[in-house]
Amino acid sequence: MTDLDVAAPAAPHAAADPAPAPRSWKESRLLPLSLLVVVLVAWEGLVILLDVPRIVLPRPSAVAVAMWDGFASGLFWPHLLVTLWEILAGFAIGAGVGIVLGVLIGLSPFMERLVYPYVVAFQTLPKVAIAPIMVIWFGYGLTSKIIITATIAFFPLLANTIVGLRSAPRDQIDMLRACTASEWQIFRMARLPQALPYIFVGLDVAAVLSVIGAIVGEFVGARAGLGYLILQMNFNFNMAGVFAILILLSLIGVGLHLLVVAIQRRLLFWSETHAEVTGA
Amino acid sequence: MTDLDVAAPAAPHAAADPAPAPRSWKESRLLPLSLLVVVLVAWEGLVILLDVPRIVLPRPSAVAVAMWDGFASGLFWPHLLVTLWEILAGFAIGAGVGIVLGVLIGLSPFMERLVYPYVVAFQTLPKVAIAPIMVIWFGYGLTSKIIITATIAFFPLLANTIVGLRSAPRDQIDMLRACTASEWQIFRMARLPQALPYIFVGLDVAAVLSVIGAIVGEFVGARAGLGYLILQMNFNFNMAGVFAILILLSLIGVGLHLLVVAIQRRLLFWSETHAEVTGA
Amino acid sequence: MPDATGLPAAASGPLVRISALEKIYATRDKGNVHALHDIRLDVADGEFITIVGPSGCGKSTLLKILAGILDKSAGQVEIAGRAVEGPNRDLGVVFQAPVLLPWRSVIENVMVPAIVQKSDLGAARQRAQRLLTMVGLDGFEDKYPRELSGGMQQRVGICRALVQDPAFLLMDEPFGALDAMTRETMNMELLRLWKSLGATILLVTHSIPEAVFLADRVVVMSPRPGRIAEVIEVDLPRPRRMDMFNTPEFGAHVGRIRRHFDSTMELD
Amino acid sequence: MPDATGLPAAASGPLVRISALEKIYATRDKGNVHALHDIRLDVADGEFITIVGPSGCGKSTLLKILAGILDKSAGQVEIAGRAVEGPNRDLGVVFQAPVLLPWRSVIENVMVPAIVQKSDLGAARQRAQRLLTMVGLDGFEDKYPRELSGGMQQRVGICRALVQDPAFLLMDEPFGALDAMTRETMNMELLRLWKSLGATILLVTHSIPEAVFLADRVVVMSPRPGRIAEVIEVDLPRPRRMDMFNTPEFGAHVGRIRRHFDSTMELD
Amino acid sequence: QDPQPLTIAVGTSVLNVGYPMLTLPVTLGYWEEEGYEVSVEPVGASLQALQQMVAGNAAFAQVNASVIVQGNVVNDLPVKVAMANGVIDWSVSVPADSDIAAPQDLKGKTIGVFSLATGGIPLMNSWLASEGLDPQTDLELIPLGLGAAPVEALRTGDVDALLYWASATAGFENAGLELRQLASDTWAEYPDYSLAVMADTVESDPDMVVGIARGIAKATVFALENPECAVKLHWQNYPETKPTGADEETLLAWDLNNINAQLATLKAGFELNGGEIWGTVDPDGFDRLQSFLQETGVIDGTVDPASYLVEIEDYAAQVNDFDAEAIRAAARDCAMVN
Ligand SMILES: Nc1ncnc2c1ncn2[C@@H]1O[C@H](COP(=O)(O)OP(=O)(O)OP(=O)(O)O)[C@@H](O)[C@H]1O
Ligand SMILES: Nc1ncnc2c1ncn2[C@@H]1O[C@H](COP(=O)(O)OP(=O)(O)OP(=O)(O)O)[C@@H](O)[C@H]1O
Ligand SMILES: [Mg+2]
Ligand SMILES: [Mg+2]
Repeated sequence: MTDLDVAAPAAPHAAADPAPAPRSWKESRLLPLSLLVVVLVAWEGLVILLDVPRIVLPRPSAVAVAMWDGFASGLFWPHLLVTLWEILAGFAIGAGVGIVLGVLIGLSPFMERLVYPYVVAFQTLPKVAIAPIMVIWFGYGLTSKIIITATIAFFPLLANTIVGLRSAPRDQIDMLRACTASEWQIFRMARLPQALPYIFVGLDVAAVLSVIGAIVGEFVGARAGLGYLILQMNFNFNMAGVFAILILLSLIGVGLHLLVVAIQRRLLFWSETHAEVTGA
Repeated sequence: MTDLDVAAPAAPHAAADPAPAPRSWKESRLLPLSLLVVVLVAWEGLVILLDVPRIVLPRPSAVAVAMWDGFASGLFWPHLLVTLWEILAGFAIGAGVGIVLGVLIGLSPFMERLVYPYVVAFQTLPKVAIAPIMVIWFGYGLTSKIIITATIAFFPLLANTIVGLRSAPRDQIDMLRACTASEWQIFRMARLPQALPYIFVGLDVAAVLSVIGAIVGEFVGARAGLGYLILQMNFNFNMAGVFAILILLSLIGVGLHLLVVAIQRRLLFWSETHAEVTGA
Repeated sequence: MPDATGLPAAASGPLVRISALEKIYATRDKGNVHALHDIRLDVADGEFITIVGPSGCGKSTLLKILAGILDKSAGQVEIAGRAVEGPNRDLGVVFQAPVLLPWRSVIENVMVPAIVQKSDLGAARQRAQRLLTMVGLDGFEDKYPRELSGGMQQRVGICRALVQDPAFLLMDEPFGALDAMTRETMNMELLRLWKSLGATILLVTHSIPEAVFLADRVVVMSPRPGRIAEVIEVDLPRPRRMDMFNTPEFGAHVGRIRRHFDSTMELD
Repeated sequence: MPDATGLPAAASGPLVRISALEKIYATRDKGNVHALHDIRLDVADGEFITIVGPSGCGKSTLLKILAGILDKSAGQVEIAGRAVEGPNRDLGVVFQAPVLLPWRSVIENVMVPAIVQKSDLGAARQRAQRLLTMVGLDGFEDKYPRELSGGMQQRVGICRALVQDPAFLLMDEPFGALDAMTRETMNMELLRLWKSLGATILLVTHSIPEAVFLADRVVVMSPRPGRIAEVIEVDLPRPRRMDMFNTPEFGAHVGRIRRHFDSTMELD
Repeated sequence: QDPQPLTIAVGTSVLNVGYPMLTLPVTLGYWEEEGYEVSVEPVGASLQALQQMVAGNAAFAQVNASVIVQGNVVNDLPVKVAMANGVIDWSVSVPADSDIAAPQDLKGKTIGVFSLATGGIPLMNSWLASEGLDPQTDLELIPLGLGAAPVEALRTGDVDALLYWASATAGFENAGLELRQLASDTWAEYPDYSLAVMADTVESDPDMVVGIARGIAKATVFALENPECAVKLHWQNYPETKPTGADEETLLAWDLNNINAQLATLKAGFELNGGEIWGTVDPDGFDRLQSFLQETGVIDGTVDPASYLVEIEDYAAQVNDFDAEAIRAAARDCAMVN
């Protein structure tokens, strides 16, 4: 049982590859990080070489200093918390509404024909243009930003949920129907699990959009938050600071993405993608 | 062969329902349109009743007049064409890049680990914030707006393509592998068709986002286009005109959506969703 | 007044009454498929009917219409005096493909009808466990469908159909993926269950001896459009025993059915 | 030097050589499944081997490893003197489930191996058409898989395995969903093809008579972990004819195989 | 007695050091003394600020004077001017070493603007037209927004001049441009940044209008007396607005540049409206402005210029009712900066 394939003369590379070194290197987090280093070094080098004015593109080293200063001075913290709260609340509300509306529409082609075009129409309205109305309705505080974020985040979930719910194989639905399952039971037992991969893509896209949404909301008018800080620093031509915040936003986005991936791993264990793959 | 189920005494509703009237009503486009009428009448009524200042929310009748004037005077046409071009070109480029990158990443978990976090990070950068840099790099003309649009549109396609490509059932891939199919052939014959429903959701979301993207790009600095016209009309306090353009944008979004749906219908004929559904 | 099967009996007459049933599938290439033509069949309460017929003759179509998951094109189908409008609680269905839910473990898959019909889940779990043991799957309760072999998946599907002790069983080639011995044991188990439940069974099979061995009547179908070629009364005594396979009466029935295949069709 | 099968023959020795093969599946609940244990088997070029064994004993696993689409856990598997590292052009595989591509019509599905292997598509289409006619599916070329019955789908899968005239055929219960008569005709067709192609065939079946009728040797497997219980040489003369089913030699082989099922396993 | 909460919507997206008349009253507690708890909300631009006020979301709106005119003329909104804080301070900036010295030199040049829908364009167009140019054909305009784009565009020569308001221009200089300004003498005769209020607010709570205006007046006096103290106070209360990336002295110099640009406007505004009593609004200024806007086609018609004034008896006197000298002393002292 333990004798390995040592006799394969016609396939020397199989035997010549005993140590899984290159694979573990690939699989480690090292490579992406080293890519980051390469990008940063290239960026710094190009800025110096081409003599790019720092007002256009600051050097990564300057950005790092700005980042450090921002946190060390305590300046970033309250704004980070405000924006984080807007993002998370907006994401949660948008995702929730998107999924629920997606379920309603996905289960009823009638609802789809009735409502979906209006949703698309609403969705294409530039949020910047309707932001004043949001402020009038929801006030100057965080609520209006959260709602702007939610209205941006909800559409990918809506669209993905609808299609995901419809992707359930007909024979599974027939099987459940034959057991006299109600539409609701079919939804719970077949459509929803089947829709999960779609819903997770939607969450991934929505995560990214909610970061953008919160910032757009703050651009329109705010007294705190990272978007407000960007405007402020832009006004002061503090490009290194702007980039530090942009990087902070990216990290928030990547963090949300990793969160979505982690939840997905737990829920989609049965998915075939995780099955073993042949070495061929 | 033509004798219908007329004898079902235990299920009277089946016999009592001979005319398919309610169904054809549902299926017609009348209901969504009548919903539109209801919404418009309610809007007009509310504006009058609550005495909402027209600087905040103009009446639909005023918006309709503004729309008519805009087209009759020829004012809208050139701007419409500019924005339409930005949207379509940005959508096409963004979708194309998103799909191609999605294929590269989707076929290689290694690429995913290497590149995807950076894509997410890039994507969370608020486009409004980097738009000025785009303008500096790509000029003041349409190119920068098209590129802004493309960067917004591409992510849903990327995310959906990646997951779609991975959703191909293992037994289909095994079957093709057993025929000595190359990864590229497996991609073409199984992964891509299987990914199509995902890709179409991505296109739907991207369509909506590219309308927003073009307008955001124009807000940052443009000499033509509907976004520019919005600024102009805002400047002139022509809120009815602003809303007319917003509605125009929504119609563009809905049009793109319908286009995506139409292509999808043609390509996904084999999908089970279109199979007949039992009347039970 | 409900009878022993739990299904309210029609005031008089058979449990299942099919008359002038037609099914035409519309297909993409416009070449409609006439799958069933003028099907007429009555099934008495408690009867065991087997259906044989060449591949593609409409057996699964017929079962799906009876299960209420496929619309008929014309004709009448009644169960217990009611026109079939949709699925029925007293029905258990074994599908031709196993159709398991990949995100549920084996035992959770077996329990699906109990969950759907809001039965006592503790009792259902016990029944599911007993059925899994019966079909030789003890120890696999907590595996997931993709970890099972083809035959094992099919057996899970059989357990699922049986978990609610249905009064009326529709079985579409339930034992097709099983080896000969398992199949024989399953046949005996099925007969035992049929007896103890007093159920009515419609079973599609490709094995003519199996069809004869199990049935009160064997329905022989012929293809395109699917019609009933003959209904053969099997007058072998009950309970059936393995050694009956070698009796001349058995052989006569098998021979009579085989003739249909030889004459009406070449390969199809 | 390539021999008649198209596969380069090992300098000396059998076409397929399996020794000390082990397969252990890791499953989610940590209860690993030991699917194959110490499998040793040599298959000569041009031989027709059938494999029987109870459901879940590892037959499909063995075929998948031979097809190069599943990794073994230990042991050696060689085809034509080369360790199996992946799929092989000269292989045709019939899977237990039909595995058709839903977005391709029937004939396009049959042609998949020809497309993958960049054969002359015109000729391949003709071959595909001929094979479809052979299995009784003429007229269904342009339908889509979901418009077919279970048995029809299985026949499409068989045609697909045959379309490239493979020198080595792996068939996993290819006739399981077919009615008795179609099955017999297919058996005869397969023997004819085998003869004319000079192919080597490994075929899994649940029908012991079928196993005996087709094979040069019958491999009998026993379950958990799957082992080879016995390899039975079938010395019936070739060409085989239907009437051989009733000879005493045939019965003796069948009986000997059945004993394995009776003794080694109860229901499983 | 609890202070009464109210909101001022400001037509800007950044409340930086350039709004001392609105931020200092909060910092120094002037409005609290009047009995009001004021939140100053940046809401984007003047139109949005007006919308918020019209919708009842804010009691006051700090907006461009042209927006007040448009609200009255185009939208029949009874918007009054509670404080005329500033004058139009736009200019055409060219690099210090540019050969553009007079408006005629702009012929054939490219000019960077914030957007093509911005108040400076009609101003410039009518100025150039009066100097004999045809603004439609003789120049090219490029919208650049704020921030790096205009600075880079001018530095690289993509544009030959920038048409912006004073504090934006100060920012460009902070960013390293050496600029020279061209402007029409008449522009400073038009009122600009103003505190607007709805007529029914004036009617229902005149004391509030007076109180808020008085706070603004006091803050303006304070800032004019000691701009450096105003900057430091601003940094103290709004730490995120403090620029970074240079030594403290440079930072202060930058923000002094900013605030001085605004203060010059405030001062000019004060002088335009009499220059003696805070709170006086000269209807003639609004009359000139609305005539100009009508000539340039921004509005279509005019209203009685007197209708821009708040109808409160002795309004200016009430607003002016504070000890300006004490405030100047406190400003010189600047004790509240720690
Ligand atoms: N992907 C998998 N993961 C885990 N276990 C598996 C997997 N595939 C098969 N098994 C297990 O391996 C054993 C052998 O399976 P295999 O499919 O080879 O059986 P088989 O002989 O083909 O059975 P059948 O006749 O029912 O098709 C079974 O016990 C099954 O549970
Ligand atoms: N969804 C469908 N759309 C179109 N045609 C269909 C569909 N399902 C079945 N058919 C056609 O109807 C006929 C009968 O199919 P059915 O599945 O009932 O056959 P069957 O008797 O069960 O065959 P098998 O023994 O192969 O399972 C076949 O010719 C098939 O092509
Ligand atoms: Mg069938
Ligand atoms: Mg198998």
